[in-house]
Amino acid sequence: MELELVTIISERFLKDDILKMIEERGSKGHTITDVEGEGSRGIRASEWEGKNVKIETIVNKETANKIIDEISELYFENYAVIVYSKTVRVVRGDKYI
Amino acid sequence: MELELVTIISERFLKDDILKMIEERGSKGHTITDVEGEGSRGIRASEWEGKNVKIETIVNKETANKIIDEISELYFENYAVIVYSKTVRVVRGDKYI
Amino acid sequence: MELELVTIISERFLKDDILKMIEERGSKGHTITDVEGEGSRGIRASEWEGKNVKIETIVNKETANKIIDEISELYFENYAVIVYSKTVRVVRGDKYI
Amino acid sequence: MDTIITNLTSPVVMAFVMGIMVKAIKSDLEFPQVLYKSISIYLLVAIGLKGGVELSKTPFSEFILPASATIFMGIITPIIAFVIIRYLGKVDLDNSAGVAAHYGSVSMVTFLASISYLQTEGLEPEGFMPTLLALLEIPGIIVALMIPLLQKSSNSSFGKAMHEVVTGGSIVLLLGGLIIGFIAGPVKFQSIEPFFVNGFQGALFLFLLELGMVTARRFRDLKKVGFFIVAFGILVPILHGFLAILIGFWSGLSLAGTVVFATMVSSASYIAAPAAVRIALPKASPTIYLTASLGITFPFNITIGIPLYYAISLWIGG
Amino acid sequence: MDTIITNLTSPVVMAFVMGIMVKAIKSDLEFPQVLYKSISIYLLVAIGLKGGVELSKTPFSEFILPASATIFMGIITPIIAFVIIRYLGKVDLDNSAGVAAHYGSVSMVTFLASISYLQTEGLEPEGFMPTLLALLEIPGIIVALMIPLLQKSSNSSFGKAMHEVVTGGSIVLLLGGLIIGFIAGPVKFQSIEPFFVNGFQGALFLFLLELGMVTARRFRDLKKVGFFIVAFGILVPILHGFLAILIGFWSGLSLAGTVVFATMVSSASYIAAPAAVRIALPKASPTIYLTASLGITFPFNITIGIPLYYAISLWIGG
Amino acid sequence: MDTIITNLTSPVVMAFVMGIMVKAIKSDLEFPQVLYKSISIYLLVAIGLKGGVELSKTPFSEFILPASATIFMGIITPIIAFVIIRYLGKVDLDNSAGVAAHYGSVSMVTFLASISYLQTEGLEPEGFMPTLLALLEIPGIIVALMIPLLQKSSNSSFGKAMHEVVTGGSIVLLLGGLIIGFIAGPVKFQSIEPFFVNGFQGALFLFLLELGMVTARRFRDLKKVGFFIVAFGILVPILHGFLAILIGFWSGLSLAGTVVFATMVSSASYIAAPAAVRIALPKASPTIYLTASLGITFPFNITIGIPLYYAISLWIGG
Ligand SMILES: Nc1ncnc2c1ncn2[C@@H]1O[C@H](COP(=O)(O)O)[C@@H](O)[C@H]1O
Ligand SMILES: Nc1ncnc2c1ncn2[C@@H]1O[C@H](COP(=O)(O)O)[C@@H](O)[C@H]1O
Ligand SMILES: Nc1ncnc2c1ncn2[C@@H]1O[C@H](COP(=O)(O)O)[C@@H](O)[C@H]1O
Ligand code: NA
Ligand code: NA
Ligand code: NA
Repeated sequence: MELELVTIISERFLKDDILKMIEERGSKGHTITDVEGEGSRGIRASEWEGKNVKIETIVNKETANKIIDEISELYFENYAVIVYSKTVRVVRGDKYI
Repeated sequence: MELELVTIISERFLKDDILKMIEERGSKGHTITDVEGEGSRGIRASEWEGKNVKIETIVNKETANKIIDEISELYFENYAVIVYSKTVRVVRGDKYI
Repeated sequence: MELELVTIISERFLKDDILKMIEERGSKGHTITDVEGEGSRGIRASEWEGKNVKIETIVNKETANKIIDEISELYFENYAVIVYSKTVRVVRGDKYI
Repeated sequence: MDTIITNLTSPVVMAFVMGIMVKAIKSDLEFPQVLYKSISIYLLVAIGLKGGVELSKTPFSEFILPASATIFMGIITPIIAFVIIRYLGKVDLDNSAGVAAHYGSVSMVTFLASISYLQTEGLEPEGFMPTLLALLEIPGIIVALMIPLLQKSSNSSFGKAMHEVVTGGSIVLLLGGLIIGFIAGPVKFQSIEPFFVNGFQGALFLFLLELGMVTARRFRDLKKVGFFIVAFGILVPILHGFLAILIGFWSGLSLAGTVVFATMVSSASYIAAPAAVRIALPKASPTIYLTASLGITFPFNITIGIPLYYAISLWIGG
Repeated sequence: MDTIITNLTSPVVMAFVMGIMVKAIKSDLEFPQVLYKSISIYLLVAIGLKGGVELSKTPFSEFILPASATIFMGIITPIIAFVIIRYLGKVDLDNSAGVAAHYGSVSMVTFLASISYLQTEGLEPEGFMPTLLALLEIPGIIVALMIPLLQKSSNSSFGKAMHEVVTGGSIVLLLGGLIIGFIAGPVKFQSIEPFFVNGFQGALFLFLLELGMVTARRFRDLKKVGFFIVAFGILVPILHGFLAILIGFWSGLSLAGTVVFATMVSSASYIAAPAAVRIALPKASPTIYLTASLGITFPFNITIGIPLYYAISLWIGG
Repeated sequence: MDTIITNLTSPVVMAFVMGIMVKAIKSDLEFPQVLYKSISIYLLVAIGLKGGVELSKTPFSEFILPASATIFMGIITPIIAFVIIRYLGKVDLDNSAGVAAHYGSVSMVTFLASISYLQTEGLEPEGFMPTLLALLEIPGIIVALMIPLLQKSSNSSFGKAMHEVVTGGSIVLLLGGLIIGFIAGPVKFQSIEPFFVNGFQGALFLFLLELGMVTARRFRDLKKVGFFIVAFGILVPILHGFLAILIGFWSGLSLAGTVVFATMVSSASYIAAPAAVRIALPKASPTIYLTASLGITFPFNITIGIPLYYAISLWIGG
């Protein structure tokens, strides 16, 4: 079964907000990794709160679009956050949707 | 060259078992990341053993299928584990197969 | 917008070199994860310097090719390093190119 | 009542309460998992070393009865716990055995809290108590995991679980420390004594702070597990503690030793047992056994149980 | 000058300088982030505990005036800082308020360095100073974050930022420690004293070594922030310190207490404030407020500021 | 034989053996990598500080000869090691130079174990030994890495490797500590002394426990490297140790100082050297140089080497 793996990389302090948001949009699970990174913005407060986080969630196409739109709208302007998605092949995919 | 990147996320204590299994099925290498996560099951013993692990291995299509089948058969019922795969472009891919 | 997500996994002490290189080739940002791994080479000095690193960067097709070529040329012979890429869907992709 | 207040205002118990508060007010404070693991390693090695040094000063004849009593309790308590939860609570086989494994084993921190508590009361238990701690850690888990084996077809991962129990990090550190302390003896121990003795209570303070935060997360599951498990998590420790007091005095332990013994026996494991149960009984629910041992029995023992066992011991044998 | 050299050759200050050097020579030395966080936890709990124990010995009447003086300074300093940076520096509203929040709050390590410094001079400040540290941490941030609220339409994340400030890790550890120390009192504190008192200066040494490395990274941004911010980061602390010396003596603090008070007031937060400002004022640039507080004011205070406040205090009230 | 048993039953050596056992029984015990790194940082800073304080009390005239002897050994030992492995062992150029770099440098923990050992024997080496440790760490690596440069076309990463050697974490911490200790002197050192001195042996205990586990992993590669490397890893240290004893006595070191000197010289680096060799000689195999230095020489020195150098020193100069 083909589903979307949505990846969000953001400043650590947005973690709880983003998790809540993706759950509300229909995500049934997620995986979090501590990462470091650099992008178009320079230093950020997270130097003190610890590193960035990468949040990955496997969802159906529709949910993926909702999450991506929401992220761009809410966080793109003020915070260091990026989002991308790709199609993956999963087994027993009904568990995720 | 196009190969499959198989990703397995599981409770930490299954790590050694899974590594042994994928090696037997033909994987020539792997990369392990410490991750945290939540899914259809709630809390698990890994709260004490440390976090989940993500195991990634680049293999050919056939090996990928064998690994995915094996994981679904052995672990899906009793343990917190998910598996998915996607196609990636690698250089000198013969090293991995 | 479709862009390439290039993933490089290497011994930790190559990190700064590789980051410098990908920036020179046109990468506008990157994300770093601490990982462990095993591949065609056995033990390496990184047992002492800490684990491997995974460097991910989203770039356009052309830059991706440049980075992949450079990695294969410079590091493949002597160091434990692998590289692969896949296409991802990003929002406001112009930020990355 | 007085002894409960003395206990509640001891720094380590207050650290535990503080940890619960921290989560209650939704603070973003997080203990690095590595710090938590490092302190565990330190505490286990320190307990082992001190126990070994003390053991090297104890005549064998003094030690044999308490050791036997410990192993006896390690065999009997998981059976009691199993019978109660399986036949009174009507819980299924796997979950019953899983919980029994936890109550047959022991919680290192509860053990330490009882020693701290007695010291503020001016009492000093036998030096070989850590050896009993090590002896009590394993048998209960083995007995409990054997129950489903006897009742249904053989389980292929029992052997793997046994290996996990016997070579698990906590038992290895404790036993390794014991052996080294025993061989080194008091004189050679001196060089490492400042590190392992002076810093001990403070490290325990930080550990309990973190454990409070972890326990608070368990509290959220209290509703899920239902009233029976909550009652079980309070009454079974009292029962086990009471039996242990009788056996403890019988084996010749001092008043302080008996209180520590009762605390140990009544406590439920939440490090060694979960790992073994996860492997041997994957169908048993962590929500049940972790909530019982960590969410109910642990805070109960730390705050009320220890002074209670002290009061009972005073009353029976003081 | 002499006092500056005494200060510069104290081990903790040298550790800070060493950290800067380590980065200057481009060494690959890295402190694990977890070690850094663990030491912070330890330092905050230790300060809290010691402060609480001391407070339990202090009569309320002795404490009330310095406490009021602290809150007063917590309200006045962010306003001063804001006015200067907004109207003299012509910096935009969000960035001005962001910087003001930092200078209204306090830096734990600067506080500790001043105590270390005074001890080498043979002076001992009041035992309740850590309580003042806790009192000073929050109000300045609240005041500063309220300024943009008054000047523009209401901000939805102000509430979230307030929760962050009040339940932030550093304040929780400090206050928790204070309360436990206060309840435990000197006798019960003894068991954990070796850990939290004897190891303290050494842990601070390692912490400053790491902080030196972090500061060195900030130095690279000095050019970006421009001359005004650099001058601001040196002159405003002197101004705040001077005011604090007057108020400190007035409130009845001893010479040593006044120096520590001045150091506290003059210092700028780089842990609690950045987190709150990031949430409440996302448009404020971390480059500006972190470079000012961590890249300029912190090293200035640690090396020159503390002996300066001491000299001024001696001159005014000695 | 007796001295070997004394050594084998010292707590730190037993910790090392315990670490090996832990892996032999396939325990799942894992030391967090961060704990390992944090203890390294602590040990290096502590050695540096103590060495610096002692150095500040030593007249220059007493120090100059041992220092010269150290640098001399740092130059001569990699050449000896290279000649043996290249021409006797017929190993290729890169691997020979790589191994030589390891045997020209020094192992901090072996150094510490020899001091521990002597203290149980009631002997105290010169206070400036840590300075010699720092002096010996670098030259051997430089000499060894220059050999392939002389024998083949110039290598572009030699400069990078040199920078790595000179600014590597271990040397920076050691030297930084030395300088700070030297400037601070005994009086100012007192504030941080409890942390860096009292806890030292205990931290070393934990470090060796972990190092035992790492070494056990190396044992698996013993077969791969072949008999010659195993013999090399035992005989070359004895040879280097013997030479160092002669030179040590000649330079005026005491009996204890000479034993420590011999241990240092005979030991093989497994932290600074691997990093440099990985950069300068990427074709050299880590399996060979790490197995030799960490899998053979390190355990040999810790268990048998140190008492042996002591016996020889007693025999020659006692
Ligand atoms: N081109 C990119 N490739 C991979 N990761 C990126 C890229 N750009 C930004 N990131 C990650 O996203 C975070 C926020 O990016 P930014 O908002 O551009 O500062 C960075 O800290 C990186 O972890
Ligand atoms: N939809 C999902 N997207 C990403 N990761 C997931 C998802 N569901 C589960 N996981 C990961 O897989 C682990 C096991 O999942 P589960 O078996 O559903 O509890 C979780 O702890 C997560 O790390
Ligand atoms: N087939 C593979 N799949 C995933 N990761 C791999 C694979 N092969 C190698 N790696 C990673 O790349 C690193 C270097 O590989 P190598 O150069 O083959 O030793 C390893 O340590 C792994 O982290
Ligand atoms: Na029990
Ligand atoms: Na301030
Ligand atoms: Na050597």
